[in-house]
Amino acid sequence: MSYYLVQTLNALSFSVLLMLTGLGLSLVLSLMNFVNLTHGSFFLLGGYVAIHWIGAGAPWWLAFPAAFVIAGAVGLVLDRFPFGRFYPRTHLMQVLLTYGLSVIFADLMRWGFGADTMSLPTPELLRGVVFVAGLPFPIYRLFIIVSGGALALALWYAIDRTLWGAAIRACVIDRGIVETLGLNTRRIFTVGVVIAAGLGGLGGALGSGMLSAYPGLDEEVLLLALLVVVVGGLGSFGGTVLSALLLGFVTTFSRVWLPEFANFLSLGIMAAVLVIWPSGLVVRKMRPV
Amino acid sequence: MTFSESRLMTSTSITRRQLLAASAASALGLGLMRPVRAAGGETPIKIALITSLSGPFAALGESMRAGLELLILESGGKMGGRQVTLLVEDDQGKPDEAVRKVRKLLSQDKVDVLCGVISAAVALAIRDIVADAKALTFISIAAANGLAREASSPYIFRPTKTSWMLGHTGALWTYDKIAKEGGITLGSDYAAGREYVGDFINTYRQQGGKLGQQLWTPLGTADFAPIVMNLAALSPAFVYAFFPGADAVRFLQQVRDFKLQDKIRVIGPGALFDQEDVLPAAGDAGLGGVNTYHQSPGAPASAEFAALYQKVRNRLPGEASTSTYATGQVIRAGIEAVAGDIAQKDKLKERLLSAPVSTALGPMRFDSRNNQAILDIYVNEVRRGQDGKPFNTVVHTYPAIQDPGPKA
Amino acid sequence: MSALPSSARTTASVPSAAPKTSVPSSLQPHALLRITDVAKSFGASRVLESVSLDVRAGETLGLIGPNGAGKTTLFNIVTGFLRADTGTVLFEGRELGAMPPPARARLGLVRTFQKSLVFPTQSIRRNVAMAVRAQGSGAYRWWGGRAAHAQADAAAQALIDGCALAGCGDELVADLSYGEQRIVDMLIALAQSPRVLLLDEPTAGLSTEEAAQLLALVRQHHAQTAVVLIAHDIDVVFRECDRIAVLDLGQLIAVDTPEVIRQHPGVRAAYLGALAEVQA
Amino acid sequence: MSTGLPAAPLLAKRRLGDKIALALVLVLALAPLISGDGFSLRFGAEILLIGTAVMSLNLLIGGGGLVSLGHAAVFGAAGYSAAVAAGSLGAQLPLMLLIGIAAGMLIAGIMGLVTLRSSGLFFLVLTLVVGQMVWELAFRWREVTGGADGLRGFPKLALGSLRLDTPLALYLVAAGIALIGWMVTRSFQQAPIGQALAGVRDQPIRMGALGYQVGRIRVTAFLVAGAVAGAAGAIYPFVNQYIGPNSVHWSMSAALIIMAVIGGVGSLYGGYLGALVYLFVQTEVSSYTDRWQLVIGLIFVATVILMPNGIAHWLGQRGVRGGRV
Repeated sequence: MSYYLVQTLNALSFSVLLMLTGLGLSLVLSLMNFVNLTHGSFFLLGGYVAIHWIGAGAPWWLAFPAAFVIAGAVGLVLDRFPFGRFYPRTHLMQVLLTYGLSVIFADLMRWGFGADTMSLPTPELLRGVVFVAGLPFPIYRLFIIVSGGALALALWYAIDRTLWGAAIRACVIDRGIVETLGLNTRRIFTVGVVIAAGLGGLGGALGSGMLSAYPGLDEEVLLLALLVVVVGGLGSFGGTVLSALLLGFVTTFSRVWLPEFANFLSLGIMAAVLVIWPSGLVVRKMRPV
Repeated sequence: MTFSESRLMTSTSITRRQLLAASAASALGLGLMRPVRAAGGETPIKIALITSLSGPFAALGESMRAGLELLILESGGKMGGRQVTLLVEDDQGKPDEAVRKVRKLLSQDKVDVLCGVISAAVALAIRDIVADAKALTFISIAAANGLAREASSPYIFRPTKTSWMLGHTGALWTYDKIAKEGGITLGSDYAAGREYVGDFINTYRQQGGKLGQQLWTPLGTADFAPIVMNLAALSPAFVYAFFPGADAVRFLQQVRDFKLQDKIRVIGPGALFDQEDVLPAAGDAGLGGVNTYHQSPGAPASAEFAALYQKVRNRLPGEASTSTYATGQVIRAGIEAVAGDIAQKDKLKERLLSAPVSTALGPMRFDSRNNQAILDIYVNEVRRGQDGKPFNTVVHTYPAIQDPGPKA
Repeated sequence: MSALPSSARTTASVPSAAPKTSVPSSLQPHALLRITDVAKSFGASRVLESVSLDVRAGETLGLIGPNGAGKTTLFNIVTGFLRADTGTVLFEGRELGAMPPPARARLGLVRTFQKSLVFPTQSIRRNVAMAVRAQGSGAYRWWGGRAAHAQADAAAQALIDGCALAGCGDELVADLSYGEQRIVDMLIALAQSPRVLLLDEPTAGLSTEEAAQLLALVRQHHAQTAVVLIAHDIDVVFRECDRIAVLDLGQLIAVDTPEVIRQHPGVRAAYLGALAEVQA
Repeated sequence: MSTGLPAAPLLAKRRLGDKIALALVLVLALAPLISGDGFSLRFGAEILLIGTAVMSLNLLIGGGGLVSLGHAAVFGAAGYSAAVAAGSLGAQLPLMLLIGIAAGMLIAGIMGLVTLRSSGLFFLVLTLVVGQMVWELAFRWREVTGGADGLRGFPKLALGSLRLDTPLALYLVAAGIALIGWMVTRSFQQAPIGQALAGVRDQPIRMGALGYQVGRIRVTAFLVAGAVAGAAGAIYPFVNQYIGPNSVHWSMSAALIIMAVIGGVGSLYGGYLGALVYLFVQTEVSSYTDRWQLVIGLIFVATVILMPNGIAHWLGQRGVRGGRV
């Protein structure tokens, strides 16, 4: 029994990790209708930043804000050029642009940070275990579950419950109306991209404690994030959380019972979801024409 | 021999970029693309290193290049009295791309010697091409058993291990020193993992050992926790495991995170605890691990190379750098035997088959049946080194391990 | 014709031609399209509440109502783009059930959309030919496509030459004005040989002159088809339509001739009243 | 363009540009024949085969707005089927083509059916997932596919007793497939069915209202694209006597999309130009710099920003201007 409890916790921590990978992507997609495939690069960048930050001896808890700020700064630069002129374009053009950029970033990071696998020097405080019904469970995983959960709540609150979130949502529906209210839509989009990039970096900083950081992680994360966000349905933040939980639990428990077929099962279930619900798990109901 | 770091930085061997500039200049001058003539009036010997500078094995590729450049530099840029040109080609870890590169090297660059190759898939993919062209080829990393067996070829040498050599010795050591039953295996579910683990199981059973479950996980597993929990639940006497690169780091760290590092003995082929590729990232999570490998920075044979490498790259060498350096030593020995006349392939081959070459991996003989190196295999245990960091310490040596070869 | 009972607003709406309602549709030559008790909700909001309506062969039926009354949703249900929660749609006495939009279109239930959905990168003729081919057996043809193209192009050309765009068949639709694109949009619909033509605000955004052109085009083809017209321009509806149905908040509050509707108290209250005030 | 279609001014412009780009493609296609060395011919054969796959993908993307991130699975599955079949049945050219086309149509047909109701990003991700399932199969079904190591050592391509394993023979076979594939794809695009596909791309809702069965059109397009890609895929293993799981991996699908975009999404032979640029940069530039990925990324991003319609279209515009001056 306690065995399944811990495996459930494992599934939960992996789900939260998946959610963390998807947060930034989900934000720009659901709020600004912008597909940002450089998201995996932000994630890896955040991981590298955190690793070097702690490696340099700076206070560990500042590594996460540092990753947020640096990734966000890159987001700000990208927003100036070339993202800005692609906000009103089709998804296809956005996919192409940002995928191309992610290829460039992957190479730049390999150049700058080297090709070696690196792992986060986790602080002593987070390195221990707690005993769950007699079985050990790493504190770092609890840390990820708690901080990921808190982040998700904060985002949900900011988007659904604050004026700022309402403004961004309104931008997507009708930029003109928002501008007549005296808000600068261009600036709102900038803020959205910067926060999304920062979230990518923050996710990477947290995730590098579990995943390590190495060239190619950006692409793996991008794939998972895209899967999670798209299967969740582009309309809502709740969908992303739901599909992260689905993918996390399916993957974890297929590893428990059928480790050889873990990938196949996860892919199969995601495909089935998209076949049954072609617009993802959570869809805004709309009149078709 | 000592080298100053600055010299290494400034004057590596002639690289392709310089070659390009030179050929462009000669093309302008003569209106033709012709091979560069070195100062001595002779065309240089062209050695091509096929490795991954992008893709999943990029870190290994950089180490390999560093290892080979070091050897060429150490040889004064010459082998058998002739200048040596090194061409490095990126295969991205993709067989399709490697095949393209090899054809280009043979057909356009007209290289004399091919070496390198990390992935077994790449090695097998280029096998027919180099065999058809009768091109001298030295495989530095790829361990696929098949290349010592049905896919061996008269001009393909492998101055490195086969999967069997590591799996087999791993089983001998485990059976003798660790446990005769109650162990399990856990492998990355692709060709290399299947070979290492399969060879381990065969020998272990032949010895009379009894094994429990065999677990497989997909290549590129992000979260090992569910499997680690299964390990905890099974609490086996040992686990024989194989994962490459980042997977190895994650596995070892997650075993540590769940506080199982002291409870479960982890044994594997050397790549699981590679000194350069895995241990720096895995850190203390690697401590206590046992592996069988043809390479160890602590082995006497590689002491000199290890010191040199550490001076140049500020890190201890792992398999990739050492094996490629050793490959260079083998190539050099062959070229010296023909005094630089690389066209005498059979004489060169005869030299390598007739007497051992002294390399950073130890004395290396070649099996005349399949050109496969016969090597000492070290049993390394990861302990704290002099600087307190994890270090592959040699605890035993199985001398002259020979792959069963074509008859297997 | 008498005014509707005052309870019409609250009860299920009553088809206008009261004496005919009890006769089975098969025996009723006039009810080409019969909508019975159709209801539709999106989540919590009820868009249509039990609407029943007949469309008779050869007539022009106006469908009016304030924004959000459910007019377009009714079109979507009739043409199969949405499934009704309850209720039935009969076309020529045949229950359409779950029949998808393409099959309904091939029966002759043809519609336009609020936006003009044309093929901007192609010529006018190819736009219209696309609709012509959809009718015949050549729609999905690969081999022998040349003949199918030639036939469709000829038919398309005939349609184009009968309207204000005569002689412009080769022009790219993207190069046309908004009004002209509206005409192309209508030509596409007419090329589908409609039995019932459902027009969703075809004149919106057009000048009076352009609107007149467009409606003239519809009238040319009126002999073969019944027309259901959604329009916000009340003058147009009252001029063009034989009967007018009024939707408000998902309920059909009246169906009758323009004269009767003009006097209808419920309608005035719900719709015309407000409008009359504005006009006054 | 001789099906009684209108000769609008814009089409005339495009025709001139088309001719210039087409001439360029032909010149490039002839170049390896003149140089004649083994590597160039084989490399040329690869470009032609992969270019054919890109062209078939272009039928989906450019013709139907269906951005598939699983097209390598179609191409690679055909290659695997041909290589496996060659092992037991011999590598006769017509047989290989037949098997490759069948396999390509099977995978593409499954993809088309599965994605019937999807569009946009959902379509992209669903094709990615289905493609990765094919990859898993190729990677895991070791007994048949050779697993991670891939397949080698199967018989060499032949036609009757004529051996087709020389670089020149392979190049000619590839060129033949490219030519026939191009003709098939072009005739499809110009036929009513191709017009209907373009209609689905531009106005999917209107197409339904016109009475077209959108699903049937999409699946047909998938089948045709699968057949063309399958024919090219069937020959691909014989160029290097090797096929591995990389050729079905999603990163190959992404590369195919990149090639399609560089070449020009609307244009069929743009696929060949895109394949040429991509493979050339990948194989040649990487010999001189470790930063070749940076180069290809920059080329790609510059293409997307500066000439979003691709090289073929851009060339066409140059051509028109040049012609007028």
